[in-house]
Amino acid sequence: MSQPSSPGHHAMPPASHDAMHEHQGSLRGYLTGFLLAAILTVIPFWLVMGHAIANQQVLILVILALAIVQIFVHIVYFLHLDTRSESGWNMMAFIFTAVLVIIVLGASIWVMYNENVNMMPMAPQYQQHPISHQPTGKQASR
Amino acid sequence: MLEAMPHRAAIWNFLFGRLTFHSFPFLNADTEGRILLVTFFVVVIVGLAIFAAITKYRKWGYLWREWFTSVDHKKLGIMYMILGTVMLLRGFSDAIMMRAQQAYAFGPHMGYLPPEHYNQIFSAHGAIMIFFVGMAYIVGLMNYIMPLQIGSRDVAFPYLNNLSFWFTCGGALMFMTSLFLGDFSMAGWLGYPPVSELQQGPGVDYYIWGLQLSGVGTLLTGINFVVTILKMRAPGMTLMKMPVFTWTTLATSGLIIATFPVLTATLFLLGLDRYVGTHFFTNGFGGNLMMYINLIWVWGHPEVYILILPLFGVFSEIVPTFSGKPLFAYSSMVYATIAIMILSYLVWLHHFFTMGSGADVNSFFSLTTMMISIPTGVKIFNWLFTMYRGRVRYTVPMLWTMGFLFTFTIGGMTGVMLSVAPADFLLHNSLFLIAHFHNVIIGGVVFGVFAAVNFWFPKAFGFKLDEFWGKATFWFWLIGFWVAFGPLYILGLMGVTRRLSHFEDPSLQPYFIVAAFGAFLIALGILSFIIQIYVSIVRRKQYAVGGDPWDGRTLEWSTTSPPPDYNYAFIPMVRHRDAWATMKKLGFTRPRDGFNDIHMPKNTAMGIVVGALSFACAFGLVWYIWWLAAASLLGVVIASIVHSFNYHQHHHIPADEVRRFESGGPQAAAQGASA
Amino acid sequence: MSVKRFRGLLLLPLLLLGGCNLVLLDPSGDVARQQSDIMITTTIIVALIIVPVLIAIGIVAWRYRASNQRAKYDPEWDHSPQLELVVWAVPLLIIIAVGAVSWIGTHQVDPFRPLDRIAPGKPVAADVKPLEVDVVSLRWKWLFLYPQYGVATVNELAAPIDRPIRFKLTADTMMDSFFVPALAGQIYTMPGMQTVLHGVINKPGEYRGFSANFSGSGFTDMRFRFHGLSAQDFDQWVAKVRAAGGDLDRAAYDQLRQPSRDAPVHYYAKFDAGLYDRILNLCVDPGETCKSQMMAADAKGGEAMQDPHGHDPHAMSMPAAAPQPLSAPAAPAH
Amino acid sequence: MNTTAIDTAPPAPADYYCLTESPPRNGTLLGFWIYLMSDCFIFASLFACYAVLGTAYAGGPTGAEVLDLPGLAVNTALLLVSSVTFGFAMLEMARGRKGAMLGWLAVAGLLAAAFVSLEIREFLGMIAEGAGPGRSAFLSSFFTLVATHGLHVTLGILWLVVLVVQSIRFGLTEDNVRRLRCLSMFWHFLDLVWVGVFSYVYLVGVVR
Ligand code: HEA
Ligand code: HEA
Ligand code: CUA
Ligand SMILES: [Cu+2]
Repeated sequence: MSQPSSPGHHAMPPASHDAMHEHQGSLRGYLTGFLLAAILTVIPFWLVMGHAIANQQVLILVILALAIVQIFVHIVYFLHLDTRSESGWNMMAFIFTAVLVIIVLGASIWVMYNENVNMMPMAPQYQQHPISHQPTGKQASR
Repeated sequence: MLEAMPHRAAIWNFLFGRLTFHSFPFLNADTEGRILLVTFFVVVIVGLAIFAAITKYRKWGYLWREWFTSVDHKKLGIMYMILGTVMLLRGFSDAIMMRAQQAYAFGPHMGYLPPEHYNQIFSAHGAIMIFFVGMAYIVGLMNYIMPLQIGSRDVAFPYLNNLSFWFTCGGALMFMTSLFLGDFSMAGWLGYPPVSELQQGPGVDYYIWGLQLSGVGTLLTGINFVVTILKMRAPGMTLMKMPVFTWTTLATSGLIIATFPVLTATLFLLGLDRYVGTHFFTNGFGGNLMMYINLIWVWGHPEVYILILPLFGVFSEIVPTFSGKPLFAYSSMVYATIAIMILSYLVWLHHFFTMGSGADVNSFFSLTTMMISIPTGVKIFNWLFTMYRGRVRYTVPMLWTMGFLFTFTIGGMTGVMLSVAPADFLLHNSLFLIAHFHNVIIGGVVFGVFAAVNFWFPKAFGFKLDEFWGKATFWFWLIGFWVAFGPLYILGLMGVTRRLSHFEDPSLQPYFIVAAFGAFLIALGILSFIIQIYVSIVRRKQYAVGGDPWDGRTLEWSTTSPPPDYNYAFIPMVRHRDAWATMKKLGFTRPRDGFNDIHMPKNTAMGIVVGALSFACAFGLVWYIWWLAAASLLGVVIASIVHSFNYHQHHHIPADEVRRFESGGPQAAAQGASA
Repeated sequence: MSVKRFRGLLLLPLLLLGGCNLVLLDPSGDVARQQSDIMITTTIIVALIIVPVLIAIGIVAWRYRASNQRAKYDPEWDHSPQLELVVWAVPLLIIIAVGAVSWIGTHQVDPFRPLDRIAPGKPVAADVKPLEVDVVSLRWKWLFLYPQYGVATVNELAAPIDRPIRFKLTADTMMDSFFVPALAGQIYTMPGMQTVLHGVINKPGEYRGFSANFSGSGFTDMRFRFHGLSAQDFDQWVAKVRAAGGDLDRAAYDQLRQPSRDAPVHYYAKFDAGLYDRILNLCVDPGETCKSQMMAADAKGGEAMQDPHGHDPHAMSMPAAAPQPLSAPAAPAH
Repeated sequence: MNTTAIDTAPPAPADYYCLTESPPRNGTLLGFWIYLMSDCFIFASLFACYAVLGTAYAGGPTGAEVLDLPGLAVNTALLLVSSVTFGFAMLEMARGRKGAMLGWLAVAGLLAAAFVSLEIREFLGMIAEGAGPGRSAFLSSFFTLVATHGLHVTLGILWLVVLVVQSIRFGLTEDNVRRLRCLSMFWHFLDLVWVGVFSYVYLVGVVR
């Protein structure tokens, strides 16, 4: 009657087992993680310090992409996050957090970018954005 | 006087920071000073009376052993409710003062409150009502009910639970201290810069540190509840068999975990600006006040759903119970809860449509805001369909529920009006907005708390609350609410703004007088509530009930009223959604023997010690008494380390004691009621 | 439009309530009017579901009371897929409708967007130049600069009817919200930032204006009169202001920006060109770097400002601005 | 669904109650993980501030001018090695080898301490140059974000010392093992945050 995810009491492990169910990691795992992390660290340092990419936008995107990959390396090899730990709740909590963090970061930056473009004074000779006291480009064209 | 002796001045400064005799505003000889002086004496006299009474009846030891150091979720729940009620009296006196001022400060009459004082009052009123009334009540309810509903003996981290309470208490104490020592923030309940950056003195610092303390407490509570629900449910209680109140507790706790850290960070940055001269939200040096407003609402909007979701859970328990039917469309209710939880994180910008983010941003957030009405509407419809083809008993909790359905629906409608960005350009910051949120908060949160208190009081204390005074409370509040806030809707449409302590146009005065009268009716409601409690305590023998006075449906009604320390002699096994209702239907009988020793957490003094030290630290920071702040912070660290050396935090309740209790008086009564 | 009739219907009971002036439901400026129309339209759509719900609450509550033994009692009935579909779908449909109105309306009355009409069916004539008003919220009063006329006022605003107005707004220290309910929706004013608001007033008259965002102790009396005037009256009003004399130079502005409550109306016959820009850029005082220059330098990576590793710590402090005479013809191109 | 008609005989209590006591389920690891998730939001707020304010130099020094990449490389290496040595300690712990575990913990702790002291040196250097947190919004957000991470590391070291003492005194008991696993999560989590810090705050801060 009860579903597998239920804390089925009879099948319940003793308390000490709670901890033991966790994925412990292995020497191999840590070394792989370390190697990957080291590589993923060295590349962006080299890119920046060696001025390897001239285009600033591309460079930033590459750095951020590498950072995201490296974060996943850490999560998998060091934090041992998988779908089984704590009956999957660790994973659920992580996904929930990741989604909301992306919302906070993404939407805040989006909102603040728009506000800055609309309202921050900029001397005309350096104008990158539409003139601040003019309607923004998109709105003006309507 | 101090300048004459530089050494003494230096010593004074070291010992007391910025604290001087001028910091006691009630020593000032103006109206404000006099009001405060009277308040101060009342507080001192009441405080001394309570202190003397406790001492006389030798209750200190009892309070310390049974309450202050208790890790029992039920006792902590009750303590939160008491804290909420004390703070409510403060918040309410603020509300009455505002109403009185606004009813009378027209044209040449400036009223009795200078703007500086009025500004402190609405800031304190808003912050207290949200953090120390609303939050205290919902945390109290969740604490009391949720572990019982999931058939657990306590929460996952009982010690942490006690600590959370004392953090919250410490925060509340900061707010109360500001009344008599220094001043309070004048920057509104959200402390917008530049006002909060530029206000000199301790006011804003009280606000910051008071909220930081209670914020930490709330965050720990959120973590605690999530783990409790995920880990400690009775065997067989799958997620989709959880009572809806437990579901909303889970959702609220999830929101707490995801938002309170943002509040902590934001206030921390504001604090840095004030204390060490950084430039996050300043006007110059690249600071950006819009970022504060953005961040504070990232927390602030989910916060209002943190407040309302548990009460949605409360109504989802009350409606089926008194309709004699299972909840209609349980799974819809669960999905609606989850939808509200996620959506609430996507709408914060609707609080600053008028800041100039542009049409694209505004229309996006306008749309996401409106979408919350869909799951909320689903809930309203489901409650109605639960009553449909039911046999509805209009007990006091059910009356509050009806008041909620009616009032909240209208408040929700005005919320949708505000969410239409172009309309908000007219309505923003108006009294219409004030009416909207009091409409949803009073009609939703407050009515829900009253419903819950009337519903679960017999569970907690073993006797029912008086019906007559309960109904009187309800009608005074319902009518009082509409009389007090109906005029604000109209005033809002007349283009009257919030936070004004003085008006030019005398033709507005009648509305404010009506509104003040409404607040008076609400005061009668509060009075009736106090009478209700008093009368019920006096007649507690007559009103005594067993374990299941309402013909309940969920597990908490299967144990005694009040439940024993260990909640359940045997952990229940859950087979059906309305676990207790089905058990009753099957003619189940309670086991009478075969009890085991029960493993329970021990009490701890560490919570109150750490709470007190944190309060001292915050106080030191507010007054720039650095040695106090540093020493108490060190004390917190040391206390935590010492605490971690204590590995034996459990004790056993012997099986014999369990047997004695289970076959004793209250148990017999419970059996009688449920048979 | 049907909104009109509904407006009457809505107004009627409320008027009976006290003969009050519900300005938000009946404003005199076209922009506020559009916002008000949107508000009323969406309210009506939402009422399509709210009112039936309220009625249903009453009916269900009454019919299924425990004492009514004739009502059907079905203690097992707890779900119905069809009903659940309805319960999700109907609010969804309503929200689609309201959302569409809001989406379109938000773009239509976007405060940054120049007006294309002055009233329903009356587009802005090609030769009409909008009235420019530069607004500064001070502690705690309003300063209005009229660059096209060279005059300035405190706590009094006037505009000719049926001529588009373009406000550029900033603040001296506090964040306020500029709001004339009869004219157009409000918009925040913030120090070091500029917001924009477009509006037009269609009926002559005297209207209330104020700050709608709390800004400290003088906030409560931070209000002004807004006069909608015919073209001639407006010219006369300008002449009156000019005749009052007074020059809003830096010294006068310094005095004006000192915090004060319930400030009286004041006229200035002229003001320093570029004053508004310096207020906006937080560089009224000589020696302060203007924010626009600072930001422009920041955008270029900061190198414009100074030598990167200035070893003298003081080199890092704000470099003095190149002295810019306040009276330079620096009015921005409009 | 939950109201399927049931018309069997009254059930025995054993069908509805657990007649034996079971040991309590321990939620500490899950709870600690959730705490870490909540910490993500603190860092998210600080990162958002840096994203918005990170180019507001206010005429002061820019990232390219004040951020020291070679120093950063050393710091990053320290933290990464510290992370993996902590992992080795956990492996030893799982095998029950207390001595080896303590050894690796000491290495991890010392590396982290070196990290913190280098960071403090970097900060003091910047402040001495006039590029303190009060100079511009960019520097405010830089210092706050990096120092918040540093503060976490410092607390981690303190916690590590306490746990080392407790392991020595009480051995690898169940409680201690659980605590060490929590600290391990904390340790790796801070390394993960550091990935964000060095990539976004420093590297991007230098090039943008
Ligand atoms: C418990 C608290 C609570 C709740 C539940 C809500 C619920 C809602 N609120 Fe409210 N709100 C506040 C507390 C709350 N609010 C506070 C405190 C403020 C002001 C803070 C300040 O500035 O100081 C505020 C301010 C506020 C604003 C900002 C206004 C401004 O500053 O200009 C807006 C704008 O969108 C808004 C919208 C809404 C909406 C759309 C809902 C919706 O969730 C409502 C949904 C409910 C219904 C719609 C009714 C039931 C539904 C049906 C019967 C189904 C069918 C209906 C439809 C399809 C429409 N609120
Ligand atoms: C939980 C939130 C809450 C509650 C309950 C209330 C209740 C009341 N509020 Fe408040 N109010 C706010 C939140 C709340 N308010 C906020 C956030 C602001 C904005 C502040 C700002 O501008 O910064 C505000 C502002 C505000 C203003 C300022 C308007 C302005 O800007 O000019 C006024 C004016 O009169 C007012 C009046 C009242 C009145 C008369 C009540 C009374 O009706 C009700 C009195 C309340 C109680 C008596 C307590 C509630 C009872 C319970 C929760 C349950 C009881 C249960 C037990 C005892 C077990 N409120
Ligand atoms: Cu179920 Cu034991
Ligand atoms: Cu909101």
